[in-house]
Amino acid sequence: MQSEVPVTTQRQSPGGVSANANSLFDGREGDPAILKHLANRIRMTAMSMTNHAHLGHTGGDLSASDVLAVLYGGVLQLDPQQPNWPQRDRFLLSKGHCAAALYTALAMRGFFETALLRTFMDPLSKLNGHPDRNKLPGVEANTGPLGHGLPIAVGCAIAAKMRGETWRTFVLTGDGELQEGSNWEAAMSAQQYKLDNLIVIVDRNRLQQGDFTENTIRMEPLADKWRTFGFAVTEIDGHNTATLREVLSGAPLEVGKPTCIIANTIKGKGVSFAENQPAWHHGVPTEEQLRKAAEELEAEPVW
Amino acid sequence: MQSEVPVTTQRQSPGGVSANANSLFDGREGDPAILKHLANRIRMTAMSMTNHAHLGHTGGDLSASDVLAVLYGGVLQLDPQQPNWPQRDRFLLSKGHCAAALYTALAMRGFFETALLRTFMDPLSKLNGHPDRNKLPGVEANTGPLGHGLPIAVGCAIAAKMRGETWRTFVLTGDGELQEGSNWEAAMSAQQYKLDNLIVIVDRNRLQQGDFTENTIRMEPLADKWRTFGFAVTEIDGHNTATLREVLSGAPLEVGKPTCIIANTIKGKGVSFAENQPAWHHGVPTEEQLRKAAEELEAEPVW
Amino acid sequence: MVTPPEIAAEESQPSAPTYTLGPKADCRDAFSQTLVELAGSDPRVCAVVNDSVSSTKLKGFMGKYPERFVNVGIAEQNMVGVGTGLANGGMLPFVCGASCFLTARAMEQVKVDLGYTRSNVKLCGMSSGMAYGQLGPTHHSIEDIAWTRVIPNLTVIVPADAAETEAAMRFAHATDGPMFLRISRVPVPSILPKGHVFEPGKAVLLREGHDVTLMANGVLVSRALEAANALAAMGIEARVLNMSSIKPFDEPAVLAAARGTRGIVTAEEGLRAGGLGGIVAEILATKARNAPPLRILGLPDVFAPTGTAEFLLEHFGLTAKGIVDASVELVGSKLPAR
Amino acid sequence: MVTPPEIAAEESQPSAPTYTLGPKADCRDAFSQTLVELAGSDPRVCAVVNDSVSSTKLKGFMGKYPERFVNVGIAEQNMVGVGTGLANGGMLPFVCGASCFLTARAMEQVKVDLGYTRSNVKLCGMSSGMAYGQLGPTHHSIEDIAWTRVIPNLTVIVPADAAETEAAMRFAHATDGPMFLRISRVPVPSILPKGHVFEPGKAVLLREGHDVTLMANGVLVSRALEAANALAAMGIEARVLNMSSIKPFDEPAVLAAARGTRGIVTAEEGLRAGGLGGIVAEILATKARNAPPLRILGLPDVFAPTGTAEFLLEHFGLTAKGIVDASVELVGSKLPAR
Ligand SMILES: Cc1ncc(C[n+]2csc(CCOP(=O)(O)OP(=O)(O)O)c2C)c(N)n1
Ligand SMILES: Cc1ncc(C[n+]2csc(CCOP(=O)(O)OP(=O)(O)O)c2C)c(N)n1
Ligand SMILES: [Mg+2]
Ligand SMILES: [Mg+2]
Repeated sequence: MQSEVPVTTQRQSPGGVSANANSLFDGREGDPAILKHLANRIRMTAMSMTNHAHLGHTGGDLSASDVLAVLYGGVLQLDPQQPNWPQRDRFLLSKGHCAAALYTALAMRGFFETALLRTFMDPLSKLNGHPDRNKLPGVEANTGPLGHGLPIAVGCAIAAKMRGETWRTFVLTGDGELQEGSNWEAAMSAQQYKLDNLIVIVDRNRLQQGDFTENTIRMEPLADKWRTFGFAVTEIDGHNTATLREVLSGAPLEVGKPTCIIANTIKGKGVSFAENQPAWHHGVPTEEQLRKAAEELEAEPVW
Repeated sequence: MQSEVPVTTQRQSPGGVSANANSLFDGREGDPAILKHLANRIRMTAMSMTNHAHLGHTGGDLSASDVLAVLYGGVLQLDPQQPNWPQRDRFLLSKGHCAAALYTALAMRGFFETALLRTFMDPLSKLNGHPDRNKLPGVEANTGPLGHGLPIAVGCAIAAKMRGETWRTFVLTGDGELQEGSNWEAAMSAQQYKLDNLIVIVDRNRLQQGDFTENTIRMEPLADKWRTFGFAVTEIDGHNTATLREVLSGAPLEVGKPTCIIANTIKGKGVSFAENQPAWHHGVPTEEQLRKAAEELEAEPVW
Repeated sequence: MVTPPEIAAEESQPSAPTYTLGPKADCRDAFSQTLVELAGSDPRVCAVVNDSVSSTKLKGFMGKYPERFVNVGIAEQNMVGVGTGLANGGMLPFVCGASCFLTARAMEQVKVDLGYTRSNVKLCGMSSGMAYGQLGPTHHSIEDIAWTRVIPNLTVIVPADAAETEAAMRFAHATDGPMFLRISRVPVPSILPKGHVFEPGKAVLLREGHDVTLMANGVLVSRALEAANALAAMGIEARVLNMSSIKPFDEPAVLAAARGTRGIVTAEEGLRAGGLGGIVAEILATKARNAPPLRILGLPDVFAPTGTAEFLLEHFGLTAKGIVDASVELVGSKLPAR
Repeated sequence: MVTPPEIAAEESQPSAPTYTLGPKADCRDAFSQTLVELAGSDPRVCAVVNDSVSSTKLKGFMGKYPERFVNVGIAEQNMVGVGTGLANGGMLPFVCGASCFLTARAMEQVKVDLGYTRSNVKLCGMSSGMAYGQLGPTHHSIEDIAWTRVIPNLTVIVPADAAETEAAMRFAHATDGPMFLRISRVPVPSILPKGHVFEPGKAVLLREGHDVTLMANGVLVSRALEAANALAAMGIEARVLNMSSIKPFDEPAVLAAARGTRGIVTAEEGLRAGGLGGIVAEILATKARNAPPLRILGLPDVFAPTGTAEFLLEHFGLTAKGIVDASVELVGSKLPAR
């Protein structure tokens, strides 16, 4: 497979239906401050869901929320009315344990009722602890075991090239997750097939399940790792919605190469007691902590 | 596991028994020319074995023969009389498809009768198409599926550190083999545990099964890949027995870091019609071709 | 049970074999030719390989449809993931590699990305069973059926010959959902007619008989037919069923065999535990009343010694003779004692 | 079959339960405590984890023996490979991670580096079955028994409670060869006495009875005992066997059940196909004469919906009630009709 369809910035948008019908993302997402507030609503909702389920992955939800707000708040070409619109951009949450944040972003974009979020992990709920595309519109891949997203994303990006289509594929991975070798297999194939329609975002929060990444398995020099695997790489502040929006909209960084965006983040971002605390990987907030979080985030859950 | 036993050049040698009893490696292996001849005997034997079995992996046998001759011809501290001597150096042939070359080196070192080589892949033979440690003394790991050797070697090297012992672990991988992600998982853990008693040798013959590596999945910049994964790296001529001996004896390249030696080789080395020919990955020589090879290699099989 | 038209009429009476054994062929040729044909008529069809262009016999495909051919290198996890993404992106991928590596190395991807996700990806496990012979147990896939058949949503097919390989490929192409096809490289005699159509969950009746039922798939089917001939000469009429459809499985065919014959012998190129024989045992033990005895032919709980595929099949009694012996043991010889 | 001394004498007569259910415990605690103890007396004992220090409950081990604790990060293939190398280097590694990832992600390493190589490595598959509940099918290991039991040379053990977990760990430590221990996180009542000794290939008789045999392992054993109580109240005497030793397996115990009781019910936290029920079916179908009917309780061929472990066990009828119902269906109620 060596066909080369140039990725242009002129991409198709979903025919007919407004992309943002029923969406909480209401067209003002160009404003980084509004995006920031929407990100905080994702945070607050995800924490409320974790509190509801007594289970979840708070730290990683919070570190990824700005990326999700920026993606679903405008960067991704999607049509919630036609979740399987063939030319949609693909977003894959490889760090599937942060399903609560993804579900919230999908609901905010209008893929389903926000009320559904209240069923997180309930018996027979469509909102499993890890995303299931057979249950919910908008979910692209059933993730949960780490290291599955990037290989699938590579397949999506190759498919777009094969079909001569210009949609892009975004995949969000954890940083600890990159210890899985499957990612490096996928990275090598992405560069070989010159997948400049593939954008990997690494949620570089420097923590994994049990400890800091560098205490567990050192990931640095992470940007150089990706470069030697053939990616165009940039490192940005993963909580700066303006930068995120600019870089994600503008990707690829380089024609003919897959893009890797290392989003430097803080695990537990925005909630003082959770920030940078290993235990908040899967910490569950109490009612009290929820109130504190709402204050600090200046946000209410979207449900 | 953070214990740090310094790797010194003063290593134990097998107690009592001469390491080279029954060995075709007879003590003159310091001489690079003699090592070269021994390497060519490995080549000639491996080709004869492939011819005998009508099956085998000629190209990779030939590219790896100098490395094997240098390792078994003096670098490895081993005792063929006590194949399980706890303090022996470990050598793992991760590219297990080149079993014929390994078997020959083991026989030459005296682990078993060279006559056994004539049973390569025969019914019920101990010489399977890929090495089986339960059948043959001297084999450290049952390899064949690519990407298994390095993780096991990391375990060996950690074991030595845990036990406070100074033996070293060497592992020979293919270059195409490095497309397996398990290698990069292992590489990350090797740097984390500061395994300066681990030496990875990459048989960089630039060919894999179906094509050149760079036409299949580009491996360059390979040395930099290893560097970003925390290894001390050097690139050498994998057919220069003097260099090989010097570098392999002297490893680690750097205290506190695992070593990667990229041995630039030619697949099919030494046999004109096989050199650099993708088809000779598993080409089987005819009688005629065997004669030609013997002439060019100026060597006879050891059996 | 699929009853081919030619023998439907005579189904109930023991008969001379309707299917005779034709010339031997390597099923990989039918596989690759069919894939090229499917790609010709369906632009979604694409192939994914792991540096296995020649062992999957896909040189022709690669030459004809280079833009729909993906070689991910030596990376089976990625191979299955890429297949999943291709399906998500609207393509119809056939993911092809040695069965031993495809199943074992990518087991979690097969479970999650295919089974759980229900991706429309077709896995083609090549050179399965002990086809790699002397290359040894690392290259054998004697557990692949036991492993894959317990993955929910995954269809599992073990074609018996070239015609059925083609039929299975066409079925895989036409039917949505994840599938595993197990394709040998051991040359097998042709059995089924050109144009044979694969029906999921249906045993293919190859020969009628009321003394013993022989159930086999893959490389063992022709051997079961040979065994039936030999048994006939001994006065034992064997029903021969090709159990190519491992999942879904033809439960009624097993229950019919339990009612209509005095013993059942299964034969497969894999472990005795958990495979075809295991499925039949589960059905008999849980659903049949007064089931006749079952003999499961396959590998005991060991890795194979060194030897060619042919040698190993012989070594483990996976031969016509092995099937005959097991049948005689079960239902006794009808020949007068000498 | 291991007959505990207390009930050996009365084995042949149906009796009140000898084993009563004690307080609930998480088997992971027994696992980690035992590992610390073993490490105290044997300097070869070491642990390998995949960023799973807390889920394997190995914080204590790590604190006490940091130099014998290896965290390879999130990398299951490497984890099993590293275990193999540690064994080669003279250590005795316990390789511990969530069963779903350990088995599926490292299946080829388990097959080749452990089974084929016969490495002295102990795999501890933690939080197995559906223990991860709402985290969903990606985190369930409902196929791990079907998968691992077909790997030659691999011993497979599913302890029923804390005491048996400790016993299995001690057995694993004392016995050379590769093993897979499946350790749940679902709290289970204590059943076996402290100091219980694990015997490979032996069913543990927990209660005698001649109407129906209940065979269970892991989380299902206490439920089988509860079921036996309920059945006794209905006039049905159940023999209860703890089949913790999946491989080797106690074939004579199955044949004795086939002879001595009128029905067999198996119950396991996994798929109905290929697991404990599958093994029993294989034995019955191939070795038993006039076997009584078998009911296999487990998951049908589906991935679980969302729900807690407890909810899912209930959902799939893996409860005392489910076992009672299946038993009554098989052997009928002895209670007079109202
Ligand atoms: C294959 C696999 N192994 C282990 C786990 C268990 N696990 C869930 S989350 C996690 C840590 C992930 O860390 P990271 O990727 O850095 O994610 P984040 O910090 O964003 O939460 C682990 C080990 C898993 N989900 N999949
Ligand atoms: C996991 C796995 N996938 C595929 C193969 C089939 N295979 C055997 S050798 C080979 C090529 C290896 O190339 P390389 O590592 O460069 O070895 P060399 O060139 O030294 O022979 C392949 C793909 C295998 N043995 N293992
Ligand atoms: Mg992280
Ligand atoms: Mg090579």
